[in-house]
Amino acid sequence: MKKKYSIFNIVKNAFSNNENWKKMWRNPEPRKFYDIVIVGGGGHGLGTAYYLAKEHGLKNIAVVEKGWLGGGNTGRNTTIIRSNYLWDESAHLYEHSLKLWENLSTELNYNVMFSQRGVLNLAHNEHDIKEIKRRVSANKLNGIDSYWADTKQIKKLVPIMNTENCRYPVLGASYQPRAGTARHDAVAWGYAMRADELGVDIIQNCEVKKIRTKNGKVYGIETTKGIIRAKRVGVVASGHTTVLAETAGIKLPLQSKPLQALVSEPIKPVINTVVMSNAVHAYVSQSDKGELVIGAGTDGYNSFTQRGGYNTIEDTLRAIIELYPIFGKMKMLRQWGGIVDICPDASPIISKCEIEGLYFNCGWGTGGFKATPGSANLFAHTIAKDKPHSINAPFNLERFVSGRLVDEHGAAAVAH
Amino acid sequence: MSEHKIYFKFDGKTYGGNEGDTIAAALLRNNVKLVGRSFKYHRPRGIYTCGIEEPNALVQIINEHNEPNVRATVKKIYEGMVVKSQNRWPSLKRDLGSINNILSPIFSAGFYYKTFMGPKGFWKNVYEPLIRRTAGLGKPPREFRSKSIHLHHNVDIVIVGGGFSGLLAAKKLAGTNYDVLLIEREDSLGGILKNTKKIELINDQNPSDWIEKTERLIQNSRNIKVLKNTLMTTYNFSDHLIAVEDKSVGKPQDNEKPELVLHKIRTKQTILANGHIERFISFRNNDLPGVMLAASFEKYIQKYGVVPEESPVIFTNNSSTFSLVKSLVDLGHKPKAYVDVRDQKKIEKETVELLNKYNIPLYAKSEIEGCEGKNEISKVSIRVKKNEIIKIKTSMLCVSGGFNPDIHLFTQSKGLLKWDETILAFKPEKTFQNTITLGSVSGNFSYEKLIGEINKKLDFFEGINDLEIKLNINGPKKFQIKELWETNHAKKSLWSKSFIDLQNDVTTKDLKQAVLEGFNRIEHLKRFTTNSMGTDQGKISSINALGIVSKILKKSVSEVGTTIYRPPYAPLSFSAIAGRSTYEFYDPERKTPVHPWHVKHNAVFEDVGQWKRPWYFKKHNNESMEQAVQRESKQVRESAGILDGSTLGKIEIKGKDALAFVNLIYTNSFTKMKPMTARYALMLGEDGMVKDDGIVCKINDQHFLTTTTTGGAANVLAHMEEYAQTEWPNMNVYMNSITEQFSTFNISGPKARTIMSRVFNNIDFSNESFPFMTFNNFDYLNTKVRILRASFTGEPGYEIYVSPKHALTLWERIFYYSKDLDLVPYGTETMHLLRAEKGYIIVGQDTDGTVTPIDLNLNWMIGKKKKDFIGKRSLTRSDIVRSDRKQLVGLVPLNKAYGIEEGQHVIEEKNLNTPIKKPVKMLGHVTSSYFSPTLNHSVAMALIKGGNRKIGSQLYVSTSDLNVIPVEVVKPNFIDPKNERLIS
Amino acid sequence: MTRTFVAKGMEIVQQDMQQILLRGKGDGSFADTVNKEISLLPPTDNLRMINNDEFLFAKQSFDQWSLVCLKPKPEKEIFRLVSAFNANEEILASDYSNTTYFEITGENKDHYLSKLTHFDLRTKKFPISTMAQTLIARIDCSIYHFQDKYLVTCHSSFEDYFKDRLQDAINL
Amino acid sequence: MLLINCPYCGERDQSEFTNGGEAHVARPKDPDQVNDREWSEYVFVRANPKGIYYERWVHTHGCKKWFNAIRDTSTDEILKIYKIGETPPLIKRFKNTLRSPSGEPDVGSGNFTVKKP
Ligand SMILES: Cc1cc2nc3c(=O)[nH]c(=O)nc-3n(C[C@H](O)[C@H](O)[C@H](O)COP(=O)(O)OP(=O)(O)OC[C@H]3O[C@@H](n4cnc5c(N)ncnc54)[C@H](O)[C@@H]3O)c2cc1C
Ligand SMILES: NC(=O)c1ccc[n+]([C@@H]2O[C@H](COP(=O)([O-])OP(=O)(O)OC[C@H]3O[C@@H](n4cnc5c(N)ncnc54)[C@H](O)[C@@H]3O)[C@@H](O)[C@H]2O)c1
Ligand SMILES: Cc1cc2nc3c(=O)[nH]c(=O)nc-3n(C[C@H](O)[C@H](O)[C@H](O)COP(=O)(O)O)c2cc1C
Ligand SMILES: [Zn+2]
Repeated sequence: MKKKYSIFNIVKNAFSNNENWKKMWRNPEPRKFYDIVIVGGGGHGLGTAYYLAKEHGLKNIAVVEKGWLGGGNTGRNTTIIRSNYLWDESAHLYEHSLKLWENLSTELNYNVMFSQRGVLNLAHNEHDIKEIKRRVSANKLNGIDSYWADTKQIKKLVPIMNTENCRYPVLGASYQPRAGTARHDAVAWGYAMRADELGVDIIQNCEVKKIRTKNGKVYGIETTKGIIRAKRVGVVASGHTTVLAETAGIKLPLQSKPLQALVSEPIKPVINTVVMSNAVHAYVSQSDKGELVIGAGTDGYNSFTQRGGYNTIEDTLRAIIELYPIFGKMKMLRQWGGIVDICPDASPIISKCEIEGLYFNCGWGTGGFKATPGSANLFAHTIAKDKPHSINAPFNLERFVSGRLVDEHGAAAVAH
Repeated sequence: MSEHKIYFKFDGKTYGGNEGDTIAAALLRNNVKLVGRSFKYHRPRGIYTCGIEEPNALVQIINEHNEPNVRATVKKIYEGMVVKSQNRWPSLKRDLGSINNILSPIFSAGFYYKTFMGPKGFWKNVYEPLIRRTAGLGKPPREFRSKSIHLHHNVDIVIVGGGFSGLLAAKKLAGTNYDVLLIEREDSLGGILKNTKKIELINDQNPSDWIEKTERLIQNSRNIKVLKNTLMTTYNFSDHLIAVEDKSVGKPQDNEKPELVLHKIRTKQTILANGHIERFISFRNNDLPGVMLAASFEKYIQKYGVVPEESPVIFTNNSSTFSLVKSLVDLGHKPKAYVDVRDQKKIEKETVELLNKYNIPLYAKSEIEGCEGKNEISKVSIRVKKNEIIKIKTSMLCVSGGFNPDIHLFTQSKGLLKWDETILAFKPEKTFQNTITLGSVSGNFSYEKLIGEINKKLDFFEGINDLEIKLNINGPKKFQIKELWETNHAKKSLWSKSFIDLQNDVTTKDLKQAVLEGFNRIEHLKRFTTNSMGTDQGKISSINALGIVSKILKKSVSEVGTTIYRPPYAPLSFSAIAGRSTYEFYDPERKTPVHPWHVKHNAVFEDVGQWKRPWYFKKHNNESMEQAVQRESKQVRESAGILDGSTLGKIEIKGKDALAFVNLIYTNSFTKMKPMTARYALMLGEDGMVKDDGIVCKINDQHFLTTTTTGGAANVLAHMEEYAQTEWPNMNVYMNSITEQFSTFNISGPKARTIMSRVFNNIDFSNESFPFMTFNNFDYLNTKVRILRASFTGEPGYEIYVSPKHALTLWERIFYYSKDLDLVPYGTETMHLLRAEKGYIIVGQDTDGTVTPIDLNLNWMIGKKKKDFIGKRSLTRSDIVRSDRKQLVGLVPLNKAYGIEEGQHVIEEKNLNTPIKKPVKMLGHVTSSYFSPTLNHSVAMALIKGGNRKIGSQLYVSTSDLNVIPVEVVKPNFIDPKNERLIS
Repeated sequence: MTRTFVAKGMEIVQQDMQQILLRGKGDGSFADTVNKEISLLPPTDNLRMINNDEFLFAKQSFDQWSLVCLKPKPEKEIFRLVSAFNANEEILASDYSNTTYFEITGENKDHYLSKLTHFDLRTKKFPISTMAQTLIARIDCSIYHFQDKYLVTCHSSFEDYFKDRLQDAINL
Repeated sequence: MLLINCPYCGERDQSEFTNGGEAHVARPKDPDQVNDREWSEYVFVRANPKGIYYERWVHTHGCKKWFNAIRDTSTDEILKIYKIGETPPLIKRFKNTLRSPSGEPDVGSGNFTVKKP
């Protein structure tokens, strides 16, 4: 690794008035031909390029990004990372990712501030309890650190939570101590820097307009910077994936919806655990800078506008101050949206398709940040070997035809 | 000024201020300049502005539940207010954190990402906790339940800003047929007219008289409503606006009253007349207390009657500072120096004359190189001709770097901007919604042109008034400016800093470094340096940053572009956004008509959707839930029990095509079914998965009554309506939800029939005249009841449907008649237990959206002859017909003393090696499990892979502490498998 | 039970009324069936309501009407009407009496309701003798606009919540 | 916050409505006649264009009626509302990149608000 960051290097730079820092990545013009083009410069896309170069020794790779690196959902998510998913397929996928997270800062020599402060998923009714206990049991048997926490334990972790005196009291939670958050931008930058170092061309401000195919095979891409030929194309464009797929004649079972988040003004630390609640819809964590990072539910209509309805923000904050009455005096600093691509079974697609050399990594919906290293790693494998890894094999496109879904909605239907 | 002094505390010391003072005005009145410490380097900070754009003077209000990060420049004082400075320890003057300032060359942009990585475990245990300790500005607030309310408005026109342009617009609209709402964030109208000396006379009156007269005219017009102390924060899509009104300006908060009112506004047209924000210029130590924006300084004089300093130094690059000089000299004060970067020839003659008249030294073509001082400025360095530096002693420096039209709201509305080279600022170019911009927000910095602009832009409104305004303007008529974002430091030092974002401690050096490292996009720069990410969102700094960055990148400012502006305009209270629909009003509690009886009889309730349902009834205070459920269950099987089933969804379906419709909606076939009979029915989604279940009663082929699960009621009706309206619009079928029109009681148990015969003594309940799964309507007392013979417990049972008005009476009568029959009221938990003993499923508990009727062994419910029903086609897909899918089975522990836990998994392994390293193969999970008082052991249902073939075999169920329980797989029907009792 | 909430320039009285929800095509046969029983023709314009002393009759959408008995009738009479309407096989009539009814009067009623609903109550948008189905205090309600009052109805299981919200809006 | 003009009730706040996804997706007349792939497309695949989108809404907290709308998903502008059963009107794709606030411009994400020099 060429660019070695350390405290010594920082001090050295400090003495030269911070005027000698090197560029983290080049700004190349696209070549005419690449062996592999990755469309989408989010965490998943940059990571894929990195693992293709690093683990599969491949060269002549480009990442094509229409805006700026990490400006998609990677740069606008609430950064919750956990692996306590219900079904075996998902649990293996997200646990694979979590293991990579645990070593990511060292691997990239870039501090992605992965903070294993634990995640609580609250239960507010009998139905939640049953569902969560089932998930905890499945996690345990899958070797994932997952526990049932009762109200007393919750109170200990999050003393400011109002567990009793509310409309839907908190009856318990699942708790995963190894789960947590990470600094989203650093993930994109870290992967970009290391991919660039391994020779990957990262091309920003270059929108892919069309995926070209010839006789059932990928031929290349048309971009705002001209045509780029490629043997293999991996599409990792989150909310925009269907738009691209359609240009190759492929229909994906995805819907793009706004998902909103907000931050409060910064305050001294008050909440050291990530808390999520489905029934009372809101999730919250406090960043290392001090602001509360709060996530909402998806807005119920398709949109590409990176903003959603105001009513969603209102509902989210109703839930927040219901659960944490001390936040009544907090203020919303900024509110934004991202466009998430949602699959009918709330699970992702990491798959080949009927066109040779064309691969999709999408459908991460509201929860793909946590999968960034794992998904990138497996997608790289799938592209390099033209065959899925056993972990991502279940997340194929065929499942919608055969009916073998990985339905992570959980028990969406309500009892009685 | 007012004689009445108001006393408040700042950092423990008592100060007096005037009524109407903000905290900042009052502190300046008392000559207090140091009010806080900066975020990262803990540098001393003072009051930089006189309004909402303030980046520095953030304080904590102790007596308002510890409210953090309050702008001292906005919040007004009141008697007894307790204010504290933030982000310092142990005290504001001596803050330990300021050691960070010494280390600052190391804390350069992106510092965190490059270190703290090893050794292993150090990040989690050492570094992160340390970093977290330095996080945040203010301390957390204290618990508090707000009474802030919402107020909705539907109007034709909203005017944002009651400044000069806003007032003129309102004047034009007064008395027209438009409903107009004028929103002003300050406590008075007038804006720039009140804050500066820029205008001498309006129609020969002095500005405050003109404002008063105009305001009266507006208030008297029946069509305009004025809201003061109200800040427009959000401009949503479809001209939906959010404004927040402060109800406790200048007085302590009353916890029984709304402290804020959130105005939610729908309008047809939005007139933005919200003015401009002054900019600064970066120079060495431009963050020291004592540096203040020039217009803010003037506002303290004009609006608050506070002169922060009688002889400040003024530093400008534009024509606007004339009026500050005028304000000072009119009071007999005299600026120490007037520093203008422009050439002497370019400086407006009015200004030069005024300076000459009062003998104020003018340094033309000069700039402030930097300033010195410990906790506040003591002297400033001026670079005059030929790079010569002179130093002047002063305690205050007023800076004006030009003005930015306040485009925040305009860009929230998704309007487009354009860089204007004459004012060196972004201004609105193209609207996206029904937006009109007026005055300085539109980039019009000339009073003369203002009237013309307003007349032109508002011309299309009907019946509008003519405006005739004559202005006498003080000083230069035309706004002129020379580009300057940062001045040069005299010498290079590792520690010298000129700030760009004062709140987040971002220096111009950080910007340069970020570009060096390749962050040459403005959005990257923002995130890497945190520029404009503070609570002020870069109100005074973000455009300056663009100026500096564009110079480094050698691009035009347009090419660099702005970062995106997001709501809210200024930090907006969570509790105002939430309004009253929280705390006790978070979600309605729906109650059945019998609810009071349940309460009286010690029911413990369960939340099912919004409904409160009895979960179990405590016989005495010490009875546990388990005991109660065992008792209730036993009693139902031995004598009789009654359940309040009123929450079940009920739908009435009618029409010529009703039969065809229900045949498509449910899996079952209803064609051959006889009138006045009932059938248990399943509903699938198009994916073939079980969605809901219920009982369908057929009155005749045109008329059906169906029930749904409690939680599913709304969805099922919506599902039916969707298909009826959009898929089969030609079918003649209508449906009404009658959930709330009928209360439902389920009576079951061996004595149920006796009870029924006593209560309804004119009805024959014999099997012959009232067989299982039939129903009928009967007159009862003064009303009608419908009785259905059905059961969810496996005992003989009846469902009674009665008008809610009579429900409680009937319920009580049933008990009255059952005194000697041991009738027990039971709740949902006992209901669950009893049905589990019979192997009846609960949708949502034994199914989870991934289960087909085949998986549940409910193939008999599928109308084989039906050509189609919703979900049918999906049942033949390859994965759905696999025989190794998960199927519903029963489980019985081999050792009857063991209880099986719900949610645990069925496995083949005898032992679990803990800790579990390798995933254990799971066959499926336990969906329901109860201890059966009748059988005296646990009975459970589970969905397991290839379950049907495993009947009779032995498997294991995990426990929550990772042990295993051996179980036998059985058919899920534990009691009365032949249904003899059920139909007896 | 008649319960009253009073505030400055506004009064809310809870009333006992009855209601029938009608679905159908609204064609001649529909009108005949209805007219025969109550001597009122169903309004044909969407959202239009007509009333006499006894009944309020409103068209809620193209295939739905609500018939409110402004003066309580014996329950038997409602049952009779429901079955008489249902005798027409193209009409679905359901007894909807178990609904909560509030009459709101006074010149401040709009201001007061605007604390609870986004609905545009301005007469130019919500003329007299029309009705609307909308959200008040986040629950589904119908509002009928009379000359000098609103009649607001909601499902009765929300009654307690609704009353608490009304009282709260008065207090604040 | 959209303002949606229900064809039966008039203009109402978005919070009264529920979106029903793509419009004009006909359920196969005879499901047994379509193959697994075609059926899965009917069940799971819906158009998801960036731009002109034919969609359905239902007035959940009002008249409970379904209707169709044409909306530009890149701006959220509702261009047309029409009733179920009416022939879908044709809207010419309008090219107006300047207006698109979809938020992924070349330089800064604020740039869509900036007119290119
Ligand atoms: C508000 C919000 C909160 C979230 N919270 C969480 C959370 O707490 N935990 C979690 O795990 N996940 C969360 N997510 C989801 C998570 O952010 C995403 O799943 C994840 O970041 C997706 O990463 P990506 O790299 O696939 O996509 P992105 O980061 O979106 O990258 C895709 C890139 O493709 C580019 N692109 C698109 N079209 C083209 C084209 N035609 N040509 C070139 N480039 C193109 C885009 O510009 C973009 O940069 C959240 C999402 C949002 C919006
Ligand atoms: N010559 C100069 O030096 C110079 C410089 C700039 C402007 N001007 C002139 O000054 C005049 C300014 O008039 P104007 O009316 O545009 O500005 P203004 O400052 O008089 O009025 C703006 C008003 O809007 C209010 N406001 C701002 N944001 C708000 C929000 N979010 N919510 C509620 N209220 C808000 C402010 O409190 C203020 O009262 C114009 O005529 C312009 O030409 C002159
Ligand atoms: C985890 C996280 C923390 C954030 N913290 C802040 C913050 O402290 N201040 C701020 O202004 N914005 C913050 N943001 C929001 C960003 O400024 C920005 O709004 C978001 O990344 C979406 O990008 P956009 O608004 O440019 O579209 C944060 C975003 C995320 C994802
Ligand atoms: Zn409607």
